[in-house]
Amino acid sequence: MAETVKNLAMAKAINESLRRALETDPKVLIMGEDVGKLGGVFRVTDGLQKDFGESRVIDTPLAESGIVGTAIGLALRGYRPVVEIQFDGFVFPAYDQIVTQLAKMHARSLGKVKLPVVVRIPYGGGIGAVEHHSESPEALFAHVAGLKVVSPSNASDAYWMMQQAIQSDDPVIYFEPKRRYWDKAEVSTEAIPGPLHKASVVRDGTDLTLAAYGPMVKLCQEVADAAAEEGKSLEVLDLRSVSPLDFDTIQASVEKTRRLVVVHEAPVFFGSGAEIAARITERCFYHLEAPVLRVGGYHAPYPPARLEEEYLPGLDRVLDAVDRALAY
Amino acid sequence: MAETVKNLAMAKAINESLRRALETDPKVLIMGEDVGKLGGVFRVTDGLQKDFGESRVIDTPLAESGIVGTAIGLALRGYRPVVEIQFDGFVFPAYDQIVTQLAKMHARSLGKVKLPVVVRIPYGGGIGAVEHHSESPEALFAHVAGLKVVSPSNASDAYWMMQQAIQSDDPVIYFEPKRRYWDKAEVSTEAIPGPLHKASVVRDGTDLTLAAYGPMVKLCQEVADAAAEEGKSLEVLDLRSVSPLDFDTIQASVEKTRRLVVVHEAPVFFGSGAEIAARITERCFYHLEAPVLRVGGYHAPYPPARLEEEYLPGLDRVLDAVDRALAY
Amino acid sequence: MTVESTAARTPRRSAGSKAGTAGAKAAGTTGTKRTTRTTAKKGTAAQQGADPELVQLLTPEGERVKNADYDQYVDGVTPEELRGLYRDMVLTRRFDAEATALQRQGELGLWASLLGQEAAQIGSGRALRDDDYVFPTYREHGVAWCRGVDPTNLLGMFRGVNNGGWDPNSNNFQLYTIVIGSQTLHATGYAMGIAKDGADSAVIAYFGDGASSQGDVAESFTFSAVYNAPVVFFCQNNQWAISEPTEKQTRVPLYQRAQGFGFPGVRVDGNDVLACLAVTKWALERARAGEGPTLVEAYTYRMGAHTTSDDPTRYRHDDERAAWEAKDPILRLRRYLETSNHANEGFFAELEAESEALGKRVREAVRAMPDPDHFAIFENAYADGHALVDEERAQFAAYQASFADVEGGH
Amino acid sequence: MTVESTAARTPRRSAGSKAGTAGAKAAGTTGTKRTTRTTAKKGTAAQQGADPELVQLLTPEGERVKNADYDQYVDGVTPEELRGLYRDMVLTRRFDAEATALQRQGELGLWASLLGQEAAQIGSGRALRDDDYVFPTYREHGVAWCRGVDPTNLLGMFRGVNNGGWDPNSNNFQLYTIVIGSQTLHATGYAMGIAKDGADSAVIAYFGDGASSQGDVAESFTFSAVYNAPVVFFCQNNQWAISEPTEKQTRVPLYQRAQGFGFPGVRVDGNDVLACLAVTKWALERARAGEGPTLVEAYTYRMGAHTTSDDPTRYRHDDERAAWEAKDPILRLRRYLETSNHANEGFFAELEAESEALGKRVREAVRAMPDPDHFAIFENAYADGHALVDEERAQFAAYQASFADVEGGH
Ligand SMILES: Cc1ncc(C[n+]2csc(CCOP(=O)(O)OP(=O)(O)O)c2C)c(N)n1
Ligand SMILES: Cc1ncc(C[n+]2csc(CCOP(=O)(O)OP(=O)(O)O)c2C)c(N)n1
Ligand SMILES: [Mg+2]
Ligand SMILES: [Mg+2]
Repeated sequence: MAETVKNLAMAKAINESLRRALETDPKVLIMGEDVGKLGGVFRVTDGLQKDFGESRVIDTPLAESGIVGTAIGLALRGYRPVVEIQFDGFVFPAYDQIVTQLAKMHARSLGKVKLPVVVRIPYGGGIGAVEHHSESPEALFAHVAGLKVVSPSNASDAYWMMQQAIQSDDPVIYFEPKRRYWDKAEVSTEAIPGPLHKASVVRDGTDLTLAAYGPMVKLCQEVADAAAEEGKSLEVLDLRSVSPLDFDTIQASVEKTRRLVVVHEAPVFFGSGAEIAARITERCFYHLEAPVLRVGGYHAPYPPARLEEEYLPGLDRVLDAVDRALAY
Repeated sequence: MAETVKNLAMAKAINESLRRALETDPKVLIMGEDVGKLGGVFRVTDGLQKDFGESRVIDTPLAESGIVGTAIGLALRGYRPVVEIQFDGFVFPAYDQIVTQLAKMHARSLGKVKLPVVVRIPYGGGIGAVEHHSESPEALFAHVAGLKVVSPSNASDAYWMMQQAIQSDDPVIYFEPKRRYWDKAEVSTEAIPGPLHKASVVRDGTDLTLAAYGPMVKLCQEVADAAAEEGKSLEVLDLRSVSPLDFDTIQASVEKTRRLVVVHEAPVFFGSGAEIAARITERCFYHLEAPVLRVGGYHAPYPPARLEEEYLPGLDRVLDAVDRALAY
Repeated sequence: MTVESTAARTPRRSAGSKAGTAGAKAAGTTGTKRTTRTTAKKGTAAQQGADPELVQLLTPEGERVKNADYDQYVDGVTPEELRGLYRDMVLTRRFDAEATALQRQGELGLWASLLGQEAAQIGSGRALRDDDYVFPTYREHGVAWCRGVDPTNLLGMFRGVNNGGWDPNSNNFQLYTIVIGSQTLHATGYAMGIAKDGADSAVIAYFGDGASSQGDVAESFTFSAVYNAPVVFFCQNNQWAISEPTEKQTRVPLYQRAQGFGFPGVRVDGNDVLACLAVTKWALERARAGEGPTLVEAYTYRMGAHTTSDDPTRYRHDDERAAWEAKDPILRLRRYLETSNHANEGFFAELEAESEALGKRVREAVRAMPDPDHFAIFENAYADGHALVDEERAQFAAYQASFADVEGGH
Repeated sequence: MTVESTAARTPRRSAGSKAGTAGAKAAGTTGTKRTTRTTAKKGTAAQQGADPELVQLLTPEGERVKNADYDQYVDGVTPEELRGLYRDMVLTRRFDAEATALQRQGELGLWASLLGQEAAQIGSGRALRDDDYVFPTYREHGVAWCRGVDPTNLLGMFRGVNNGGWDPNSNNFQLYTIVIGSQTLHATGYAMGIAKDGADSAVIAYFGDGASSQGDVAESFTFSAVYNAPVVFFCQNNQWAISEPTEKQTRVPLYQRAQGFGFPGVRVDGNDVLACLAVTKWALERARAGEGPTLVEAYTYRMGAHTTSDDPTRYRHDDERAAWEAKDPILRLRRYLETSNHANEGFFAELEAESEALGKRVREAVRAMPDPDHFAIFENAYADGHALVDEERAQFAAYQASFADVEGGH
C-alpha cells in the first residue's frame, strides 16, 4: 500500500478492502452471483477475480441458500468466505441457512466451531429500482442471536468495517447502503479504526439527538444543517452497528440533549427504532423530555420507484419529527 | 353441531375449528408434513384426512418452501389452504415464500389477487424439546407488511381465531403455543367472537398492566394472582394479535394503571415488547410513571431443554419486573 | 389500446373434464424415451448448440425438417397461422426494441429485453389455450403478447409506477416474478388446484437457466411429480444468467434434470418457433391427459444485455453473439414463409407498417402514464385492512395537508 | 469412556495430494452406466424391495453373491474385519436399544433409533478414512461409532443438556443437524475447501428419503456438480419420513435423482453391510480421484418408530415391518460368518458380554451427566462477545444473586 490516503467512492473503498483481505489472508474467499468477470452488479468486486483467480473469487450458481450453506462448509474447513447477496430482497432464500445454521453453529458446538463468514448485502432504496431491490431487512437479522449486523455510512467506515468484519470470528451481516456507493470520502489505509460496534458522534449538538446508520446518516446531517439555520442544535449519531447497538453512546448523548429521534429506511413497526426507543427510555427515563420518536418506512411493501420519495424518510419528515419532539 | 359448548384442549379446539372449516367451505384445504394419517405430530389434524380425503387434507413432501409456495398457487386458483409448519424452527426454509410472495402479492397485483392462506406454526418452549422445537419467531413476521400475525392463549380463542383466520382474505400467521395445547377450556361453537385483532382485558387491575399473548398469558394471570397476595392489583391483557397490535386497548389500560410490563418468550432484543414500549411511550408519555419494562428471552440461541426454565420468563422474573416498575 | 391477437384462440374450457388423447399418450412415451440418455461427463453437452437431442422442425436456413414425434403437433398449422406466428415475433421484437429505446430516453428505469427469445416465447405461448395459466418470470413479453396482455401494461413496473400492472386473472397471465424461481411453485400449486377441480386446463411456468439452480425450482419438480400436476416447466436456456454461463449452473444439459424427478424432459431449438409450438403442445396434452409434468428446455440465446443496466462486453465475446445471429428466429421463419410461398411482399410491408404503429402507440402510452397517487403506498397492503396502516395513512394525510396549509397560507 | 474401534483405520492423510486410481476410474464408468435407466412411470420402482438395480453382495440368507463391479472393493476384507463389522453393528444396536430404554426411563427427552439401519451406517462409516469428514443428520449413531465419537456424547442433546456435545473436528464428525437437508450444503462447501486445499480427502453427507425433497439438497447437488466437489451423498432411504412413505417424496427411485445433475447415482442394499462398504468405497475413490460427487441410496428400513415420540401404528402395518425383519442386517452377516466359518461361538459369546458392558456403561454415564450451569445460556452465543449478551449476563447474575441473598437471609 503505497498511498495511505485516497479519495474513494464507497463501492471502491469496499473493493479495496476486499482486495487487501485477499492479499493478506489466503483463507479469504469472495463468493456470489456475478462477482467474477462482471465484478458484481455494483462493481464492488471489480478486478478481484482477474487478480486472485477463480478459486478465490467464485461465481456461484444462482441459489442463495447454496451460497451461504457452502460458505458455512468452507468456513468449517478453515476458510473465511465473504459472500455477496446481489440485492436485499434476495437474501431470504438464504434466511434459513443464516438464522439457523450460520447464527447458531458456534453455540451449538459449545464454542468448538467458529464461522467467520461475512454476508454482504447492498440494501435500501432511493435508486429508482424495481421491486425487491430497495428493502432494508436489518431488523430481521438483528433479532437473531449469533449474528452481528453492521452498516457503514461512508467510504472510510466501509473500508475499515469490512476489514474488521472479515477478521471477526463471528458471522457478520454487512449491509451496504447502495445509494451511498458513489459518495466519495477520504480513506486512509493506515488509520487505526475504533471498535466495529461503536457508534460515533458525527456532529455535536445540545437540543436533540438524531440517531441513524447507513444511508440515513447523511440525511440526518443535512437535517442538522437545516435545523441549525432555524437555531436548533442537533447532535447526530452514526450508529454503525445494529447488533449490538451501542446504547452507551446513545445514552450519553440523550442524557445531554434529552430528546431522541431515530431514523431508518426500514419500516418503523418492529424496526431498529423500536428497540432503541424501548431501551433508551428505560435507561434515560428521567432525562427524556419527549418520547423517542421514530422516522422510517411505513407498514406497507416497499413501493414502486415513483413513490419511494414519499415512502422514505426525507428532510422534511425528519424535521417534522424533530419539531414534534421539541414541542414536548 | 349438536353441542354448543364443549370442554376442549386447545389442540382439539383447533382440530374442531379446522373440521368446521372443511365442512362449511369446500375450498378449504389442509396441507403439511404428516397432517394426514398421523394427524400431525401434535394430533391437531387428527381424523381430518380420514373424513375429508387425501385431496383436501394433504400430506406434502418434506419441503417447507414448497408447501407455502404451492399453497400460494392453490390460493390463486381459489382455494383457502391452511398450512402446517411442523415446528417453529422449521419455518425458515419457507421464509422467502412467506415474506416475498405471500405477504406482497396482494399489493403487487394492486389488489387483484387475494391470498387467503393460513400458516399454522406450533411455537414456543417449555416442553423439553430438542433444538429448533421451542422458538418464538413472531417478530420476524410482524415486521413484514402484508402479513397478519396472531396467537391464541386458550382453547376458545384458538377455535374462533382459526375460524376468523381462515375467513380472512389476508395471509395469517397463526402461532399455536404448543405448551398450551393440552390446556382445556370451555369452547362455545356458537359464540359470536370479537374482532380477530382486538386485545382483551382478561383481568382488571389498577397498579400496573401486564401485556402478553399466546403461552405467556397464563403465566401473567398467575403473576397477577401472586401479586394480589402482596396487595398489588395487576391488569392483564391478552393481546391475541401481534400484527396489527391493538394499541388502543393497551393505551386505555396504561392510562389507567400508568405502568406496563410486556412479557413474551421471544428474545427481548427487537421483539414485540420493543414495538409496544416505543409506541405506548409515545402515546402515553405523560401518563407513564415508569418506563415500559420487558421480560422475554435473552439474546442467545434457545438453550437446551435443561436450561429452558432459566431462559424463559417465569413467575419470579415477571414479578421482579413488576417490582422494578412499581419502584419508580 | 387492445392487443391484436393473431392465432386462433380456443374457447375457455376451465370447467371441462379431463380426457386423455391417444396422441398425447403416444407422445408421452416418446418423451420418456427422449430423456433416457445420461451424461455424467463434465461440461460437454451443456454448451453444445448442435445437440443431437435438440428437437428442430425448421433449420436456421428456413428448411422444414421432418420429425416423426412432433410433426403431428404442427401438421394442422395453416399458412395464415404461420404468418400469425411471424407477425407475433416481429411485433414482439418491435415492442421490445421500443421499450429499450424508452429506457435510454429515461421513460423507463430499466428494461429486460427478450431479443433473440421470440421463437421460444411465441411458440410456447401460442400452444396454450385461454383456460391455461401462465406463470412468467420477468422477460416473457412475447408470452404476454400471446395472452392478450396489453404490452404497455408490462412497462409499468419498469417505469416504476407499479409492481405489476395487470390483473393476472384477466388473461390467465400471472404478474412478473422477480425473485428467481419462486413462481414455479405457484405454478405447481395452481396446477394442483386444476387437478382438484377435475378441469383439463394446464399451467406453464417460465424460468431461466440460472433459475434452474434455485431450491424452489427443484421443490416444484418434486411437488408436481408427486401430485402429478398438469404443469409444463418451460426453461428458456438463453446461455446466460447475467454474467454467468450455463456451466456455472449445471454440468449436463438442463432438460435431463427432469428424469431424476420422474418426468420427461426434452430440449427444443428455442429459436425455432414451430418446434417450440409442437413440443409445448405435446407437453400440454400430456398435462391435460393426466400424465403430469414435463420439462421443456428451449435452447436459445440472450442476444442483448441482461437488462439495460448490464454491460455484457465485460464477460462475453461478440463472436458468440454473431454465431447466434445466424440462427435468428424471425429470419428463419421468414425464409420458410418465402420459399414456401406462404407470404408475399404485401404481407411483409403491411407488417412493417403495423410494427411502426405499434412502436408509436407504445411510446405515446408510456409518456402519458401518470405517476401514482401518493396514497397508493398504503393501498392494497392488506385485503381486509390493518389498524396500523390506517393510522399511518392518516398521519401521512395530515403531514401532506400541513404542506398544503403552508403553501395555501403563502 | 473410549470407543472400542474395530476395523483398521487408515492413517490421516488430509495433506496428501490428489491421485486417481485405475480402479476408481473403472468403477466411475460402471456407476455411470448404472444410472442410465429412466422410469417416468408413477410409484413403481420407488416402493419395490427387489429392484434389479440394487447392489447386493450378501443375500438376506447370508449368501455371498458375486458382483463384477463392486467385489474389488471388498476382496481384501479379512475375516477379522468382517467380525469387526459384525461387532460394530451389534454394539451399535445395543447402544441404540439402551438409549431407547433410557428415554422410557425419563433419562432422555427423546431418542431417534437407528434400528434396522446398522448395515447402511457401519458399511459406509467403515469405508471412510480418518481424514474424511462426515456430515450426519440426527440418526447416524452407527457412523458416529465408526468415527470414534464417544456414544454417550450423542446423548447430550437428547437428554437436553446441550445441542451437540462433541467437537466436530476431533473425529471429523460434524454435529447432528436437525433442520432437514441443511447439512448437505455444509458438506458440499467443506468438500469445495478440500479441493481448494489440493487434498485428497473426501466428505460424506447423510440424509434421508424425506430430506431428498428439500431445496437445500438439490442445491447441494448443483454446487457439488458444478465445482466437482469430492462429496458422497449418502441417502438412507428407510422408506419413511415420520408418517410419510417414500411415494410422498418421489415417484421414481431416489438414486436416479443424481443423473439429472450430472453425476452417478447408485442404489445399494442398505441392509447388506458388505455392499454398503463396497459402494461407499467406490464413491469415495471417485471423489478422491477428482471425479466429483456421487449419490448412494441405501435401501433400508426404519424398524422402529421415527423417534420415541412417534406412534407408527397410526400409519403403517406390522406386516411391512415383519417382511423387513427377514432382511435384518445383523442376522445376515451372522449367517455368513457362521457358514463361512469366519467366527466361532466364542466370538459371539464374548461380543454378547461386551455388549452388556457397553449398555451398562452408557446407562451409568447418562445418569451421571450433570445439568449445565445456568450461565451456559450466555456462553458461546458469540465467539468475539456481544455487548448485549454481556449486559444480559450481568443482569441475570444479579437476579440470581438476589435469590441467594434472600435464601441466605432466611
Ligand atoms: C433470488 C434471486 N437472486 C438473484 C436475483 C438477481 N438476478 C436477476 S436476474 C438474474 C439472472 C437470471 O438468469 P436466468 O434464470 O438464466 O434468466 P435470464 O435473465 O437469463 O432470462 C439474477 C441473478 C434475483 N432476481 N432473484
Ligand atoms: C426443515 C425441517 N422440516 C421438518 C422437520 C421435522 N422432521 C424431523 S424428521 C422428519 C422426517 C425426516 O425423514 P427422512 O429425511 O426420511 O429421515 P429419517 O427420519 O427417516 O431418518 C421431519 C419431517 C425438520 N426436522 N426439519
Ligand atoms: Mg438465462
Ligand atoms: Mg426416512
